[in-house]
Amino acid sequence: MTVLRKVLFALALPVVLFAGWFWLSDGSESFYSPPLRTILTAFADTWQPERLRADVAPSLLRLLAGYLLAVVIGIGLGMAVGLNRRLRAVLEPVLEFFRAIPPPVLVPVIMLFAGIGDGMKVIVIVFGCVWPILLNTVEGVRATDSVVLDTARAYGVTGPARLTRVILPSASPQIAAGLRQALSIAIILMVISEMFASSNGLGFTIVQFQRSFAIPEMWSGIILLGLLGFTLSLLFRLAERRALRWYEGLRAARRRAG
Amino acid sequence: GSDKDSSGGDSTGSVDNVTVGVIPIIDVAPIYLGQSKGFFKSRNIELKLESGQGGAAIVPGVVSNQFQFGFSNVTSLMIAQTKSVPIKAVAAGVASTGAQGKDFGAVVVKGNSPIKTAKDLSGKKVSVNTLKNIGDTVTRNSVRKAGGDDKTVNFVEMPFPNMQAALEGGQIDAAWVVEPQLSSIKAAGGREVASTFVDAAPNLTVATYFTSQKLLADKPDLVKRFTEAINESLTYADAHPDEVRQILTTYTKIDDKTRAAVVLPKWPIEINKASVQTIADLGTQDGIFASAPDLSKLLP
Amino acid sequence: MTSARRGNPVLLGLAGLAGLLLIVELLPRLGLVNERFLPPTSRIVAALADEVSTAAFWRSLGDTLYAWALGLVLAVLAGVLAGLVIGSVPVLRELTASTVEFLRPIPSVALIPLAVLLYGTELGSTLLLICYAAFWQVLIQVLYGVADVDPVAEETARSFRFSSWGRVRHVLWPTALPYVFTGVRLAASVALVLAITAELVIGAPGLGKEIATAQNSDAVATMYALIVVTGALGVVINLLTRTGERRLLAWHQSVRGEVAT
Amino acid sequence: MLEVKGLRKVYSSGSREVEALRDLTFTVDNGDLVCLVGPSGCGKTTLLRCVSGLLTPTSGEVRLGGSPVTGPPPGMAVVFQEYGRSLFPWMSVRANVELPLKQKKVARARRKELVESSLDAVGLTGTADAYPWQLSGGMQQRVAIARAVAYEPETLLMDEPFAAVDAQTRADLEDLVRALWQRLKVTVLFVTHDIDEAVYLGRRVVMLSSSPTVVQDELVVDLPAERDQLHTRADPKFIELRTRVYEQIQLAKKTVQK
Amino acid sequence: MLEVKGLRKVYSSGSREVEALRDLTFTVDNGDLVCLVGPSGCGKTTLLRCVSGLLTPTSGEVRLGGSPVTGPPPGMAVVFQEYGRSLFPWMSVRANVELPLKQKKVARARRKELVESSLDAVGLTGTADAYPWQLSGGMQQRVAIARAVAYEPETLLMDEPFAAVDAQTRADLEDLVRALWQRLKVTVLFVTHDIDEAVYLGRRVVMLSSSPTVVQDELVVDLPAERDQLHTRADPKFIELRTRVYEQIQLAKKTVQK
Ligand SMILES: Nc1ncnc2c1ncn2[C@@H]1O[C@H](COP(=O)(O)OP(=O)(O)OP(=O)(O)O)[C@@H](O)[C@H]1O
Ligand SMILES: Nc1ncnc2c1ncn2[C@@H]1O[C@H](COP(=O)(O)OP(=O)(O)OP(=O)(O)O)[C@@H](O)[C@H]1O
Ligand SMILES: [Mg+2]
Ligand SMILES: [Mg+2]
Repeated sequence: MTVLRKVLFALALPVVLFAGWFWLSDGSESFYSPPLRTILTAFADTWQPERLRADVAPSLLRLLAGYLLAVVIGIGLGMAVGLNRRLRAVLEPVLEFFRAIPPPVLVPVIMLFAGIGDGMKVIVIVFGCVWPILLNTVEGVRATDSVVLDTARAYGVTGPARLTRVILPSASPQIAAGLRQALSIAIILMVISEMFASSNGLGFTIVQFQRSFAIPEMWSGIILLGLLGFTLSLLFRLAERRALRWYEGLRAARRRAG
Repeated sequence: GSDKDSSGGDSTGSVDNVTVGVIPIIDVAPIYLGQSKGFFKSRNIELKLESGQGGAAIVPGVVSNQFQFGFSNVTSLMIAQTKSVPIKAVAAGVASTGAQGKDFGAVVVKGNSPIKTAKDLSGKKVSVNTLKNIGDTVTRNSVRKAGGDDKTVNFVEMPFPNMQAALEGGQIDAAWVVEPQLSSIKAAGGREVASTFVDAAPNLTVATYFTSQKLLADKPDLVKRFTEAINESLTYADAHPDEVRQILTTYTKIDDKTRAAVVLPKWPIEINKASVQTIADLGTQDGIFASAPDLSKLLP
Repeated sequence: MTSARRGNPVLLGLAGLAGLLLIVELLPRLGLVNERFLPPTSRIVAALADEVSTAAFWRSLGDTLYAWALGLVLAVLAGVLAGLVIGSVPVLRELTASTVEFLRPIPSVALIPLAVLLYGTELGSTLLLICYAAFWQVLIQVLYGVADVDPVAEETARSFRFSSWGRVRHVLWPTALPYVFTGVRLAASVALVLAITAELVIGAPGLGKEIATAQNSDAVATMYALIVVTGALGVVINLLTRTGERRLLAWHQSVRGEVAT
Repeated sequence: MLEVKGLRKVYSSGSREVEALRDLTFTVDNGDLVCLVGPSGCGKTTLLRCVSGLLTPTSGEVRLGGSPVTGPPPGMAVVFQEYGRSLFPWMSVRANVELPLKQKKVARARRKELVESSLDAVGLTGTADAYPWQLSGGMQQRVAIARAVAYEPETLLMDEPFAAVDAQTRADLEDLVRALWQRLKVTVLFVTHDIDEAVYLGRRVVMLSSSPTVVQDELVVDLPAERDQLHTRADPKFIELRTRVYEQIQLAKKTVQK
Repeated sequence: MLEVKGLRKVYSSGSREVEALRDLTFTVDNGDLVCLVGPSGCGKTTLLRCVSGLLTPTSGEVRLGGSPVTGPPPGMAVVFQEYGRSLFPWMSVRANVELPLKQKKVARARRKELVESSLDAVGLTGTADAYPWQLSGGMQQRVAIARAVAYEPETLLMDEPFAAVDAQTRADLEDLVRALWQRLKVTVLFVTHDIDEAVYLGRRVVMLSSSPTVVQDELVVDLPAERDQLHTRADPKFIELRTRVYEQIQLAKKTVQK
């Protein structure tokens, strides 16, 4: 029952929106916004298993590698910066400096050091999606309850245990927000990274479609990106549910009044 | 923008606001020069130049009448034509110099590279600015002509400005570049292995100015005046290379040394139909087009 | 808390930046990278000096900042509003979750043709892209922030029969505020990134267009100079939000924890 | 009149299921002052939250003035056991006390008056501009009390409201509650774990058993309405009543151990 | 030996400046059990946090075993007044109690034993797997006590540790603390606002004045070491002592009103 309800809720709005799009675009003459009908046909034709293997799979691998690396760096650096005020004072301007530089502009510089292979693309992904994780980790760590910190200190919970058992869990709800943000940014950067020095990948394919005026195919690629994002976020949600069970319980205990 | 377009029919007396989407490279110097010389104004065209980064921005702009005209290479235009994008070329844009070793685009390698001729490019990694476009078409052609196997050439996509670093870093074996990067790579010891445009066809028309079929139907007069102005500009530019080099300072940031050294392209007013047909054939052969382009529908 | 000697944060921050400049100066000087691709700081600064002396630079900067500020304000307003509404009505939250997740990963760059189609190279295009990208950042932060409300605080509000607006204004909003600040900081730089990128690709006037021109012209030092300007903008923006945060979040653990002695 | 009928509450989160209340039935007349006592963890807080409409019971019902309680009824004030968390850390003490009044649309002048007088009454003169987290535990608890007092409720629910204050302050606050009750004729439901306090304050004392929780006993406190800390507590009647309550609670504890 | 010398603490945040402690001097011998009483807001918590090394005094110093306290000394356990916030919501009750032991590198088997026995001792058998936020206020407080008890500290600081439990449980816990103290010879500093409790528990009672806070009086409780709830509290000596403490506190309140 609840599963059914969930599925219903998850599908309701997308179905309405797609139906609306279908209806409104039907008979569209505009070259750049073709009817959804055409796009869907293109979708079926374009994203055959072979193409998925050749273009989507490598993209996904890079995406995963970049995301995981960003998670490690973001949380690690974020904890250090969040806990140490001096370090924060030193690093924040530098980090903000890099944060403001658009990845497309930075890619050439990254290419200087990382070449043009998968390494470069992974770095571009890391470079773009580490920020939400980093910022949220810093803020989450800073917001750790003072009584919790005092308790840890008083009972000699120091060193690694302090980080993993106290600070990290306490900041985890906000870190989760960052991880969630980073996921979709990672997808976006996967596309951007493949706009440079590339010859395969989902992003490359979409850009290629765009350039070769295969507009329905391009839209089908965008839809695929959306589906990809949706699927990944679903997985993320499951993981988050598990990891933050205590938090959801804590927050929902009162609301779930059954 | 749309609020500035030339509404109001063929009023020859009134001034038409025209926005043209161009790429801020040497190729479009004539239109800047023509603008400063007043060639457009004298035809009642108030010209505004917007620079975009290639077709992704310019073609939709022209189709939607955000731009009245655009600048694009012929391969992109032919791809658009095969996809029935409603556009039409109206004037020549830029053409190859036709001189081996002295063209504005070429395949280059590092000075100490074992690659001596286009034939050696087989099995090598070559960068082009856009895959499945004019760069790889003409490069494949040069390789074939030199007796190499073009199927084994490994093309990667990369913006022109990044190619020199990639070349020196050994990330690519050869680069298909145009000016000003070409001069700069050569100055740093790079070596040219193929004048690809020259190999492809004599006096190859590389790019043209184009407009939407709608504008062509609605305001034939405006298109005519624009074409005339462009042609005058092209002719003037071709005849006054020094002024061309000078006008570059206004819309590029090419430094003075390079500016003096770059090889300028040719700016004939004729679109060399035969050469375009050659590019069309080569592209069809390479599988760039879904179907063979119909040049009669694209070219004026 | 780190009770270490404090150190002046401004000086420390400047020291950090100076370190970065030094590294960039040394990398090419020591031959670790070719200085034609990454010129030393001194040359970048020289190019920067050339740039700032031109009127065109300031006009571009103005254009970029205008697009950035306008886009950011719109995105933040929309994000906060939507976040508070969706976050405080569970049904809405469930209904929209899948759509939000679907739309979020669509890259702004993929929307460029659409933007150009609608607005050409005018401000509208850039704004559309900025808003699209920055909106999600704020929205997600607000959603998480709203979910963070202390149940006891919420029950207090309910027991005193706060109006819906009262609950949003006095309970949800302050709780979400730290998250919102992070969201705004994220959105501010994303907006800047998008402003530059849009100008870069579409060619709308602004710093991005200048960067594109410099790139196309092989003017490496100038390009880096412009990048430095972009980065500096980021630093300044962060400074501003941090100041705002210190004022508005004085009550919050993250700020009060650092004031307390 | 407040009626609690067959109230049952089971908390179930994940695998853990706790029957906090098994079957509670009792009534509180309008203008009555009823004290609730019972062992720690027996469900007093749960009961109060059901009565205040913040928690939906598993079965049974709560009626106030004849109509069932589904959400917080108007004119009700609650002092939560977690006083610290029920104060808004982003507001000064004054704003915390004033906000419910604003929501009730009390005029500004009257609001000011109410805030001042209630803060005075709990002995917090001069701290109106401090933030809650700048106050000691007992002071925070008194702010929560002041907030309820200033609200001038018709029904007042208090959950161990004097747990964090010293003996002397506690006595003062007890007298404050009685005075308020007599002056405004509020209906008061007062949870305490101090038996003397229950007898001293209440007109009736309801004793809960340990869980599974039912009403163990009820007791009418037939002490004179005018009470004072010195004489009432020395009254033999008082001693007798508190002994009875004490015995019942001992009994409650024993029953469960079987 | 614990020595507090000329301790002064001024909180200054923004414009607000509060002199929580003016000048405190007293000593606690090793293995002594000292109760601290004083009006709400007089600085008891502040004092405890200075003693535990969690807060740096404005002037004066705290010495433990001869060396100045600059951070939490090893072998010290603290029960915080904000019991709810001092439990880690992301850990089960068991993990909360066990974590400090892990940090102390107690062997696994012994740890298990300590956790079980301490939870039993506070009457929380069977709740080890619950999360803190699934417990009632009193139960949470008892978890915090169990954590301190399981830690087997040399110094035990408790800040109103029984505020949220019912009378009967409180009596049991009082006996638990005395038993622990006698068995392990811990030094205990115990803050309470219940005068009877202070006299019943302590070997000495230190009374603080209201702020500006100084030591108002000290009292040696010369009751026999073997105490029990029924007889000790009925002892005339006990009554006399508690009256003395009561009077002193009344006095403290009065002084301030002048
Ligand atoms: N959110 C919750 N989830 C699960 N169990 C809960 C929850 N809240 C309370 N309980 C359980 O319900 C029972 C009653 O809790 P309640 O807080 O009502 O007790 P109480 O009488 O107020 O105790 P105390 O005097 O210690 O505050 C306890 O066993 C507790 O563990
Ligand atoms: N973080 C803080 N910032 C500013 N003032 C504070 C802070 N903590 C405590 N105070 C002030 O210091 C004084 C003493 O507080 P403290 O918590 O030590 O009192 P206490 O004796 O523990 O009181 P209680 O019995 O009510 O818990 C109070 O006036 C309080 O307002
Ligand atoms: Mg309770
Ligand atoms: Mg205290």
